[in-house]
Amino acid sequence: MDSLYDKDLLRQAAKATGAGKLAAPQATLMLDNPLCGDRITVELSFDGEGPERRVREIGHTVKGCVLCQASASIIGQNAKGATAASLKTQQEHLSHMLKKQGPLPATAWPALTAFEPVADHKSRHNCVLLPFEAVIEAALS
Amino acid sequence: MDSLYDKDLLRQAAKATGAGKLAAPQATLMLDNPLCGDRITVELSFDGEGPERRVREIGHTVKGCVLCQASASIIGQNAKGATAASLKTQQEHLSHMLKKQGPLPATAWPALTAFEPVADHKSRHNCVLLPFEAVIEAALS
Amino acid sequence: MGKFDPAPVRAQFPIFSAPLRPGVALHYLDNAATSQMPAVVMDAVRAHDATRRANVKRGVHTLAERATDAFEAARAKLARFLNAADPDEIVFTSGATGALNLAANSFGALLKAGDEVVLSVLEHHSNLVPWQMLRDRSGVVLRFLPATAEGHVDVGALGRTVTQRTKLIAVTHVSNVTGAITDVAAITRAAREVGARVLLDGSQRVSHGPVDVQTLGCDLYALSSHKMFGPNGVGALWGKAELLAQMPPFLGGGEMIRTVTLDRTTYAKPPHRFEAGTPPIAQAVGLGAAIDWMNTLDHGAVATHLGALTQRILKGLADLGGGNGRVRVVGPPGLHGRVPVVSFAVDGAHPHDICQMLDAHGVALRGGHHCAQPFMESCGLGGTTRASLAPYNDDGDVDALLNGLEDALAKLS
Amino acid sequence: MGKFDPAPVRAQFPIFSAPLRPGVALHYLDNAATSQMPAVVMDAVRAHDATRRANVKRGVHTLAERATDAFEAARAKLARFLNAADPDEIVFTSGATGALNLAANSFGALLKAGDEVVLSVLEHHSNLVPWQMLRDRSGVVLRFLPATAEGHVDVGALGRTVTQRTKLIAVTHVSNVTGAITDVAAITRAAREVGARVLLDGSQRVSHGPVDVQTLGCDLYALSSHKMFGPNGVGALWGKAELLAQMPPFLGGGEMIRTVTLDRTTYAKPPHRFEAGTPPIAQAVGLGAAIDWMNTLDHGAVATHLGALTQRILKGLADLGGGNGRVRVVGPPGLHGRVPVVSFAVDGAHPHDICQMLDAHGVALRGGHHCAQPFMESCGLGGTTRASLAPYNDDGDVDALLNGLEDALAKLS
Ligand SMILES: Cc1ncc(COP(=O)(O)O)c(C=O)c1O
Ligand SMILES: Cc1ncc(COP(=O)(O)O)c(C=O)c1O
Repeated sequence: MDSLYDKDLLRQAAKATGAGKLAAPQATLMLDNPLCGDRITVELSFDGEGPERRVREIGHTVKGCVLCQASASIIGQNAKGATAASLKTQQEHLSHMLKKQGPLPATAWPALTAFEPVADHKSRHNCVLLPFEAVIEAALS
Repeated sequence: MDSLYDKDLLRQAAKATGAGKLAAPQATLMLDNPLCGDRITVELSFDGEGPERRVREIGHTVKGCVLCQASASIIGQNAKGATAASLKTQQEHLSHMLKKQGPLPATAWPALTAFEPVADHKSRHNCVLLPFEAVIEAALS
Repeated sequence: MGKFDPAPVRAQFPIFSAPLRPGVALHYLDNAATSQMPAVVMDAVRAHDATRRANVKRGVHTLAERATDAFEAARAKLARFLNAADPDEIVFTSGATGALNLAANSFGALLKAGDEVVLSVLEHHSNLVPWQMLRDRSGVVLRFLPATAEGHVDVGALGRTVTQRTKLIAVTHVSNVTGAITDVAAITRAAREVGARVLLDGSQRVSHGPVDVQTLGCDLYALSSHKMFGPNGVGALWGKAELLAQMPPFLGGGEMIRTVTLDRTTYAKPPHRFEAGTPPIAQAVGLGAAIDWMNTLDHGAVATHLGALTQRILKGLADLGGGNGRVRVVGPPGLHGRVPVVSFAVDGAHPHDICQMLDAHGVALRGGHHCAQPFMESCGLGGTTRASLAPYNDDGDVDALLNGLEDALAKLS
Repeated sequence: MGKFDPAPVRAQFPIFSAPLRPGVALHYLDNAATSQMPAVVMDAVRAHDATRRANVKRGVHTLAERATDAFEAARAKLARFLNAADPDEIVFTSGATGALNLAANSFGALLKAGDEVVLSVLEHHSNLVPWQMLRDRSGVVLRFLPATAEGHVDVGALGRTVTQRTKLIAVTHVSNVTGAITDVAAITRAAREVGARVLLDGSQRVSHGPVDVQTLGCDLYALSSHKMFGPNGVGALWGKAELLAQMPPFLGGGEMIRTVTLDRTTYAKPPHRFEAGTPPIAQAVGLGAAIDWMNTLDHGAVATHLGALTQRILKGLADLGGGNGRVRVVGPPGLHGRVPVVSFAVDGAHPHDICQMLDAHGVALRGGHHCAQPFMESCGLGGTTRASLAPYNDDGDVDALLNGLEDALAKLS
């Protein structure tokens, strides 16, 4: 069947690491992709202040496709300790891999390789990128 | 060369029967065909009153193509004594011949046969019909 | 009415002559988005461009006369297809969206603040956004007919929605989401009582054979060529001559004028008043060829054939996952009052994942809000998956759909 | 730059493969109205429709992805042809008229009563009527640059026409009547002094090779595919990203929204904001193929070739009737500052008679006001006869033109 949906990716989506709400979020952000109806809400709490503050806890609620779910789950696994800037760097790695079909650099989160087959499907790029946009906007807010 | 411009028609146009202005017009009407820039001014005087009044004299000024000129000239030859209704009948004969490619009836002005080749050229129908519209509108005014 | 065999029809469509990908046949069930085009239509467009390409309406040379004749012949064909009183009641546009924007701007210019336009929540954005823009510009009030539980425009609500201030009821003839056919008689009756006009968005109706605007009793009818086996880039607005004559122009440009000076412009009669600039000539000629092609079909037999396929889809959806009710049809549950367009929602599976997984089986579906977000909201859905049929579809297409769905749902559980 | 041979180019155009009528070859000199289409463009459109026809932008199935890729690839080709900074600066429209109406409505929405828009008397109705409609709607003031005696936009009048209230100068890049090329540098200089934007109507320029909007320094550029060897039914508006981002949408419908509710709609980013409904997909793909085809030409060599033919026409016109001055060229007298489009007026002979008589010789010309009535009025002319050239034209076409004119003028004297 479609290589887009290999077992890893489906498992990643099912795992839904970080799904749920935080008790005391310091930032909350809802974003949707009107083209396909995907919607994600991200809640964050932080250590520190200002641009250097780091994600302490993350909670997300996804109403969306498997790609969006898997993307949120990977963020749930990796975002702890990240700054807005480092999240942005991960998004750029991912976006470059999708849009330019370039390889992921060694510094990218290893789990992002699950999205390599999405590069061929432009109409799905936004599904994968939406959770990154949401978490970055939340971290910057 | 193009059968549209046979000698008769060119002669008819050159003859320009009725061209010029009347000393004391009772009706004057200017009409133009913006698609090609043809413009005709018709002046009429009448015998009688009301719908039954008859054309006594006609004068026309044409700035237009040969087809329009020939049409005005034929009207100049034949309009004397005509009522608005009888002019309208001639226009209908002509229009039917052009649009339905039907024959001209015996009651049509014989000179109108000069326009038979125009039937094939829809874009030129209005050139021939414009002087009729103008003289009818003037007669009705 | 004989039994309909889709095979010879399918053979006329070049798209089916090669596999979609090596080893994967195309099962095209996205006809409501765009139908495929038969070779005769492609041939007609090419023949036009190869033997009589020219600009229309003003040229006196042979090619221009031939092009104009072909363009006007297409107008006459479409007029007959719609049973319009006169070819000059047909305005060629860039598509249904172009036609609906023309209506909202040009008919809209006849309305004043406080006048009401009745739409339905089922409208495609193309029959909603232009009216919202009109509202924002001119203070016209929009009122909405709800949808029934089965996805029809709810004509039961006409009584409380249509008022003495209603000037237009503009609704879809057939919903592009649910496939439900609108009860037009109820609409026109309600409109007549208050002297309102009726516009129908026929985009999803014209794929299924000739329409009779005179029997329907509407005033304006919008359609799109690419949904009726014709080329992209052309559509039409039909309007009653008497109404078109009252409507001011919308787009300005060449061919729609009578005289132009720097200060003042006077406009041509309909339809030319509404056809600014060079129209989509070759595309209109292609649409004419598509109508000729449609006229070769026995539409009753086609409807029976597609009804049987629709029935199989509806039953197959109900049986999926052992009939656990995970799949819900959004639209009429049976064949009554519908065209062969079936939308469904699957618990816990996103339409785009379903479409993507089905694509691996060669099945082309559409998933999402189908440009009908308000209806989706009213159903509490983010989107649906939609299968839509055309005469070339066959049992093999339905098999591929149902087998593919079985697989996909297993994965997405 | 080698010498250009039109024969192999001509051989690529199916229209020339058969006589116009038995025994009469086609001499197509109506290229400014619509240029002919090479077989490769027809092939590209057919290949699209036969192998990847689908609706674009939203579909996730293979055909939809292929169609979207092809459509976006066409956008990128056009962006390169215009040297746009980004493909997303290209908005596909139904044609140049569609592009100019978009500009007049969407850019026009940014203007308020008393703001001034400067046009020229040479404008095609498509770049005049939409601005008149804007004026009548919103109280924007229109001011006009006159034409020079040689048929150029008179940039000498900029000083007294452009004011501190000028928000836009919208003029033709090349006149469709006189063939004169506008001094764009003077226009942009005057605009910059008062902070005004510049729109160029490039309809008559794009037939003659790539354009560099960045060097030109304009803000908006309108064009039409059917004048650059591409299909009917598609055109484009290029706009600077920063400007497009400020412009509100014009047409409403599918594909141009971000979210829609019954009350409120938010819009997508450019270019999608301006592309409501199904765009002319196959036609845009055809335009891309036409650009590829144009890129195979040596435009310098073509210009030299067409310059030589133009020179022959100019001389031939002067010599007609023994050089009695009966024929007057309306436009630049020589090759300087013009494209190969020649308009002329003949004393005592109406353009339509001339065109009709020339048609008997197989020569396709255009006669009339060329959708530029204000310019005709300003010249005191009812119309002109126009011969316009393309790379496939050759000496035989010019011979047929001049011989035919000799005959016609003899008859029409
Ligand atoms: C200068 C100019 N502007 C605009 C147009 C209109 O373009 P379109 O044919 O795409 O409507 C034309 C041609 O008709 C033209 O020559
Ligand atoms: C009901 C309905 N209305 C309008 C449209 C828009 O038509 P077009 O594709 O011509 O823009 C569509 C299809 O997209 C439709 O299904």
